[in-house]
Amino acid sequence: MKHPTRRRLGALVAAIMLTTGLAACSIQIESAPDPSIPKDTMLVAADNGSPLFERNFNPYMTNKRTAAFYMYEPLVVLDNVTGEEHPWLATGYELPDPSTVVFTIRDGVTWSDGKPFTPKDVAFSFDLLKKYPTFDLQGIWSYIDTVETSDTTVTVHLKAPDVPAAQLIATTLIVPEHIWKDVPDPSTFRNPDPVGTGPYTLGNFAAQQYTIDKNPTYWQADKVAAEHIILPATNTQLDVATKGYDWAYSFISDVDGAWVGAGNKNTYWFPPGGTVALFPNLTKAPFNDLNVRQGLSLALDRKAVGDSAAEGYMDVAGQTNILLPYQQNLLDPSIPDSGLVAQNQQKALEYFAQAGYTQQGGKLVDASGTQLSFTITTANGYNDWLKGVQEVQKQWGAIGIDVKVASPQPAAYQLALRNGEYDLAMGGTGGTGSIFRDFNGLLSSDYLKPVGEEAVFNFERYDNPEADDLLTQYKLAIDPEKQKQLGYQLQNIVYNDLPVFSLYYGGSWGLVSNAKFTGWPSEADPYASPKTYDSTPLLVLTHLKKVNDD
Amino acid sequence: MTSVTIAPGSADVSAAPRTSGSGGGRAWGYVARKAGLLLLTLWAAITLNFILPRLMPGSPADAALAKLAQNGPVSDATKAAIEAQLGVPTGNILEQYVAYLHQVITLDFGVSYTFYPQSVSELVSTALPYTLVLVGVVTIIAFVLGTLLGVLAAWKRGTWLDTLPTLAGSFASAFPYFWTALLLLFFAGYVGRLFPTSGAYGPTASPQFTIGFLGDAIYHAALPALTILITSLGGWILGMRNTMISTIGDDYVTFAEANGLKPRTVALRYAARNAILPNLTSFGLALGGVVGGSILVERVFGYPGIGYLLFNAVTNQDYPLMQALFLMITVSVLIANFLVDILYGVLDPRTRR
Amino acid sequence: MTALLEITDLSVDYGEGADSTHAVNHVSFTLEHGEFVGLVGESGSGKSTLGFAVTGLSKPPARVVGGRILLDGVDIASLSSDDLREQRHGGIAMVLQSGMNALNPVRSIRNHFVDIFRAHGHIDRADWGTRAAELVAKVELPSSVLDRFPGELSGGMRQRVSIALALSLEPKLMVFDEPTTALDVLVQHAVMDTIIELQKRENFTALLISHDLGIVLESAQRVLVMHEGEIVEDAPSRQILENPGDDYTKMLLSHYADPRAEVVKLPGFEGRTRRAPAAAPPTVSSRTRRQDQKAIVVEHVSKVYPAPRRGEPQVTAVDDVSFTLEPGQSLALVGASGSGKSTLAKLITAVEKPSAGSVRFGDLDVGSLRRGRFRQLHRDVQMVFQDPYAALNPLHTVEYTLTRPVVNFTGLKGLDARRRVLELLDTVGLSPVEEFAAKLPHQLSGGQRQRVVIARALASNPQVIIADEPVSMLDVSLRAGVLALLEDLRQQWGVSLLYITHDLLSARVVTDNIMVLNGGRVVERGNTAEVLRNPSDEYTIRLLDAIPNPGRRDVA
Amino acid sequence: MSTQSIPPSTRAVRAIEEASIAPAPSPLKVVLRVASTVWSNGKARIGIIILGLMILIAVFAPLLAPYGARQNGFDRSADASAAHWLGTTAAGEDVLSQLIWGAQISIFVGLIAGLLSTVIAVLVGLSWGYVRGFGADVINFIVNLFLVIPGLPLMIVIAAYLSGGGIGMIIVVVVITGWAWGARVLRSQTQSLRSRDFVTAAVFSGERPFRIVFREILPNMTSLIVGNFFGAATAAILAEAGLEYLGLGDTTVVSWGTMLFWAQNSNALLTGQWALLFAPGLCIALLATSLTLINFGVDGISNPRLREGKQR
Repeated sequence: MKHPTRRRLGALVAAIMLTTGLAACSIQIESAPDPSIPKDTMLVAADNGSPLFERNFNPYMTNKRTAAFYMYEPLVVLDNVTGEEHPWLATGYELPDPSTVVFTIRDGVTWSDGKPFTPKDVAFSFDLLKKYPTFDLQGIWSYIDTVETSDTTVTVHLKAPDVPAAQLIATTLIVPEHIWKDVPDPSTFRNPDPVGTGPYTLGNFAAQQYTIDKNPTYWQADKVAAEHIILPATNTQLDVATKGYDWAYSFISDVDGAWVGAGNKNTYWFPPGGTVALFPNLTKAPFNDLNVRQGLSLALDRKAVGDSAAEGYMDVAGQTNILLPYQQNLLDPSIPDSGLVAQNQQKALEYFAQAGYTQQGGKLVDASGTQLSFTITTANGYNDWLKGVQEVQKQWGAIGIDVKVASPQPAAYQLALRNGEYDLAMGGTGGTGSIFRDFNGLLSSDYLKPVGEEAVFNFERYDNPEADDLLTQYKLAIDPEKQKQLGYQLQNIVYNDLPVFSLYYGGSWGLVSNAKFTGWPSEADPYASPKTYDSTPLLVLTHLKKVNDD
Repeated sequence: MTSVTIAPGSADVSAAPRTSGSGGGRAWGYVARKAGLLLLTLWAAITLNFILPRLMPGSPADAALAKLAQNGPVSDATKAAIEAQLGVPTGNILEQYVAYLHQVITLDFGVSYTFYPQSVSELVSTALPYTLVLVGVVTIIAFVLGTLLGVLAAWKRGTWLDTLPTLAGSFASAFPYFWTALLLLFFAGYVGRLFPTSGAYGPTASPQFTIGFLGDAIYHAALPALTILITSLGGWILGMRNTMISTIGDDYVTFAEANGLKPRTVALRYAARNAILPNLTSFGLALGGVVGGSILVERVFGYPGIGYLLFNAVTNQDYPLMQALFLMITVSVLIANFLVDILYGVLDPRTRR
Repeated sequence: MTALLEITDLSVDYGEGADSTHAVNHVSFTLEHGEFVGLVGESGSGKSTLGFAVTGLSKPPARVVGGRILLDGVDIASLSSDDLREQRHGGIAMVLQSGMNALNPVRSIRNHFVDIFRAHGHIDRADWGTRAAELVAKVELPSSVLDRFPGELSGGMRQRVSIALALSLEPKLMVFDEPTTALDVLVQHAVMDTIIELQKRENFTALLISHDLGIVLESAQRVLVMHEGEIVEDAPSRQILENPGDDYTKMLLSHYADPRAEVVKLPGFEGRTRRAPAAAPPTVSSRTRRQDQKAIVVEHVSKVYPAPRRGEPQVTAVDDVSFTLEPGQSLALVGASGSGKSTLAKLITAVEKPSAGSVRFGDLDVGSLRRGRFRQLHRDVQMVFQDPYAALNPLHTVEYTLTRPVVNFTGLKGLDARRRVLELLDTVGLSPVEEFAAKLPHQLSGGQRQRVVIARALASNPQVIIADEPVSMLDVSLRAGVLALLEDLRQQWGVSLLYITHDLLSARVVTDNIMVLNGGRVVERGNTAEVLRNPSDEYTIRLLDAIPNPGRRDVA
Repeated sequence: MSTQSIPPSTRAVRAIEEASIAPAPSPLKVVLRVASTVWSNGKARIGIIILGLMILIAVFAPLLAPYGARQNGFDRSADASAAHWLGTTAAGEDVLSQLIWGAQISIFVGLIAGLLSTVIAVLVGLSWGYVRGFGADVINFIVNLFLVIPGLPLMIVIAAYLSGGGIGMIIVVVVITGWAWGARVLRSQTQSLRSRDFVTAAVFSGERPFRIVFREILPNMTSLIVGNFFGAATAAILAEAGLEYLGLGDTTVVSWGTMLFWAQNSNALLTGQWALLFAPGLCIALLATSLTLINFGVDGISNPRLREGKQR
């Protein structure tokens, strides 16, 4: 070895050039479904293990297996994309007065062990939630006073007039009394062998994958197309794209290339599932000044923010707290441009001028010459939010505002938000499927807490008697048209008073394959959210059709 | 004068002959000393584990709420429900500490915030075997293989048997664990489709002691194992090569050569046998690094071990799980170090003095 | 009768190409069967390199570049490594200089023997145990050592074991490379005796490599004198002793004398007698004698160290020692290693605190001196260290090393300090002074370094110098110069000298009084010449006997 | 070397001309000597060249990078092209530009964290080497604790708690977990040095303990300290990348670690953008390798047996 050094260096350079050369060409991943999975079986990325599955089908626990949603059903399925209610175990409900809800229970429904389903099961389930408050994640017992049953109905008496509460109560999952009454401690019961009314029953369970089989005695068994569903415990995006999944709920970068491009008749639909917004702290200057809020709002290019955050797959959100286009019928038509606020830096600066801020040397300064400066708080690890915030930072920076970004861990972020200890914070609003709940949480002074105390809603600490009055009227309004009109007024408050800056819609990332099953919810047929958890999958699973071989 | 002369009252310990004493008693003394140190270190690690989370801001329930709030606002009732489910620690710091110590001793770490109602011990005990076997077996393979290659490199110093493993080893050991893992995952898993890309065994299998299952498990562990092997092998090669080069220069190696011992005997029983001792200590200390690396590896391969669980716990702010896992990892490494110390004692007669 | 070993025109180089140095330069000699030959030379003479070349153990960067090494007519240099390995049974064996480190610390002694037996297969497996026991018996060790590990044996025992191991090869030629150098005086003597006995009994040919002409002349029949890579003299021992041919041999020989003799003459001390210091020409620049000289008074001092290990007795290093070092006096403290002499030095310099008794320097209670007050003592009491290689920080120039005490003790600064430093260098005979001032320790020879160490000790203008084996690490030819310097300092400057040594000859030439320490106790004290000439304690006699003395043995 | 004894001088002290008095040489020489020893090692030379190139790239990033690090608006997830040699990210940023800018953070964190943990290691190691008795036992225990506690899990746990601290937090975490090894090595070296005669001699020269530590002992550990620095920097670079990859660092800055984090997050493999995953990893590996290679040379200073040269 005469010049070992030189030769080694040469080899190193060659290796680097080779790898850089390889890097230049990209590799297209192809989907290759496992041929051992039959055509009547669906592969779904709905449930993630930790990384292994725990056999927990208790529908009231947060860590239940997702398929519990396919086994236990509510009285009414509420679709949060359209806001539509679908009668389910109840054929319907009515409110004789704003404090009473009467559910008519569907007849002919049986539990998967063959026992009949009765109103008693409903009352038992409600009682269970009362006895074990940890199960009452929706907090229905903060509205319910008493529950009565008859042969065909369940009557719920509310503590106070509250029409929208009916919907909340109706979405409670129902369990069989004849099994659960013998469970010694339901609060830790993992319900390993679930018995429900739903379209599927548990098949093989293993720690890395389980299957559910079609319930042959399901009350609308004729509508259920898939005989089996396989739910693996690990569903990385690479897995989803390469292994022939039929349904997944996940954001995928470059979805056209990576998911649709992978073949297998893949398509996607990303309807809005809520609004991602910036909450200004209204107890603090300068955010308590509407002119500043107007200035900030007009300085935003919401389209660019949404594109940064969701790679252009989600639409810009209107300043109305309404999800478009699927809730178009609820939108006040008098609001210009469907509530979309276009960027207008000139006008923004005019508003700032009214608030006493002028541009000097590229900086937006107050009378004393101090630059307008604040921090946006977002949660660490929420990467789409972070991307969006960075874009906001850039845009506001462009008109001379000094914007800093803080991204504490989710716990600390949540605490800051609830305690009102922030300048501006990213957050989600709306998307519950209920107009009342969407606005109540955002505007109601019931939730108002001083800075330093934890608020559960109304983090921006909005206090407006006009809004409170509208919300109170809403609770009493049984008539849908009346509700709609109240909704219009609430939208106008959000649009004009800017308690929050809507940015873009948070997506419901539905990835589906039409290779084996068709009839997925889509832009053309938006009958339900494409998400794989909660009760909306019931809508989807009873809507799909098998692809015919011929 | 022919008798062996020993300076009387010598303060020079090394020159004085040792009275035979009870070799067994000394050996037990050594073990007892190391065990005492182990217990003390365990206590310190356990206490550190107690203190750390209490130095930090934010309560566990807030973390859980933050997760829910991503989907929409959270009501008071929900918050109360979650807090009740989780069981937030109470009492003053001392009471908490006593309760905590009791928990540790009884291996009861409460329930996981993220995977309620699973208990932390349950989660840890399902995950631990995978990591122990994966990391344990691979590390031992890497150590043995690396040491042998290091011996060879030092013995054949200056030849390609030295240059190649040394350079390749130092380059590979500079690879970030997760990067190696990603490359292997992509090329051997997705493009080549040679190995499974996730999990510890086939999707429908369940753990049991059959040849079939073990084969399946080994097949699934192949890529994670290869990653750890690639990234840790270099360190052992270099470490052994360097100490071996030093021992080759020692007098007893020259003397062994002068006595005409076979080269293999000189290389293995004289040079390597002594060179391995300092490396053994490094082995114990490096275990922590390998376990750390395995966190990244398990994350990439979705391998259901401690590392993946820790990653889950951290991203979910699952404090009880996080604490228990950190403790488990630390305790495992401490015990492994203790075993290495004992092995050292067996291999080096000087420690028995 | 043909020679056993025939070396012709052997050259060994270090390094390659232009950087190479000739360590062994065209050397030729022969060894006959059963001969005991000594190879003597100072450090750097190439004697060890030659030893390694002869045994076929040369390692890079050393290379045999020419010549032949014929053992029984076979050229060792041309053997393949396998053949070379096989010839080691019944061929050439070697005992290394640092015998203590020549044993594998993790293998029992028995296994060392087994390894050799297995490698050469010359002993039946059934006889391994008995043969090994036989071999250790030959070097006067009990067979129980076979089950020990090297760390459990003393240095002397380990060296004996390595001799036994070499012996187990049944060699025709044994090369001993400084076999006793690292051992304590008394042990050295015993091991050498064993080697001589063995050679007579086993009748192998022995080549003893040593820096010590005394040891070589005592044991060898014939002596090869090596100097700068060449053999300058090859003659029977008696002839070397009585009629040395080469100047270099003569110079070496001139440094040997019997401390028991009536008059001791060493180079640099010619014409001086201990009784008449005034007659000697001054060798150091004069300084004004310090008026307020103080004595060091040591009274009933003991030093006990805690037990090195639990369950073992504590170690008494110094046991009830009292003496006074008067101003201008010189006192020798002699004893074998472990006798407590170095501990005593530490106690006097406040490096250690006595367990009992007191050490005083004038009014200063040294024993209770606090760490921060050391300067008070060190202004007047300075130390010269044993190993000049270790006593100088390799990163500092001579100037820096000397400037520090000058600045710290005399308060001189800048150019004044530098002038003082150069004076000091001149005082210890290192000139041109500016050149030496700029040097780093590795650019100096051992003797020059020791002079720098002495200059540093003088920087504070001290009253007392404690010299701890100041010449034991130096080549014989350099010793006298350093000793003469110390002696002159004492005479000219009135510095009192505490001279710690195991070397009775040097104690004889530089000190007035002597104390012999054994096991921490003073066993004999008095006028140096008188004590050495008429020793009364058995330990003193043993020490005297252990000194290699070319004239002591009847050379064959 | 003369074999003749040097006779003691009888000369009187000569007058010393003022002109001949020159200041003593600077300790810079020591550093230069170390540097040249390192450079003489072939492997180390490669390492120095790679490291040097990377530092140059980091320093001149504003000139070299075709676009800004955060500049977006290009096609998303585009393949390599003339405009974007390594393609673009899912956020529409130029990968090559990010790679070049990212060098700044990775090198900065590596060097600063390496430096800080070395400083702590030196301080602890030196004082530990000087303390005896109970104090030494306590330090010994603490150091051993930090040695055996697995670093990355500890880092992850600390980082999980100390969120949002960004680069500073990462440096702190890496330093907390990275100083112990160096402290141990330097302590044993300190102990061995302080028992050397030249240290005792310095006491006899009237030197204060502070000066003994910093002028006598410390300079003799230069190679160990330098070696420890490169080792710690390597570990820091890898740890930073690991933490950022897990999303525990500041994901808003552009570094090689966060590039990998975003690549993983936007599934660069899936979109075929594997240059985005490959290139930052390779850069991290090269940077870490360069430091490891330099340490081959540094090892040679403290252990001459390891110096280059054919043996056997």
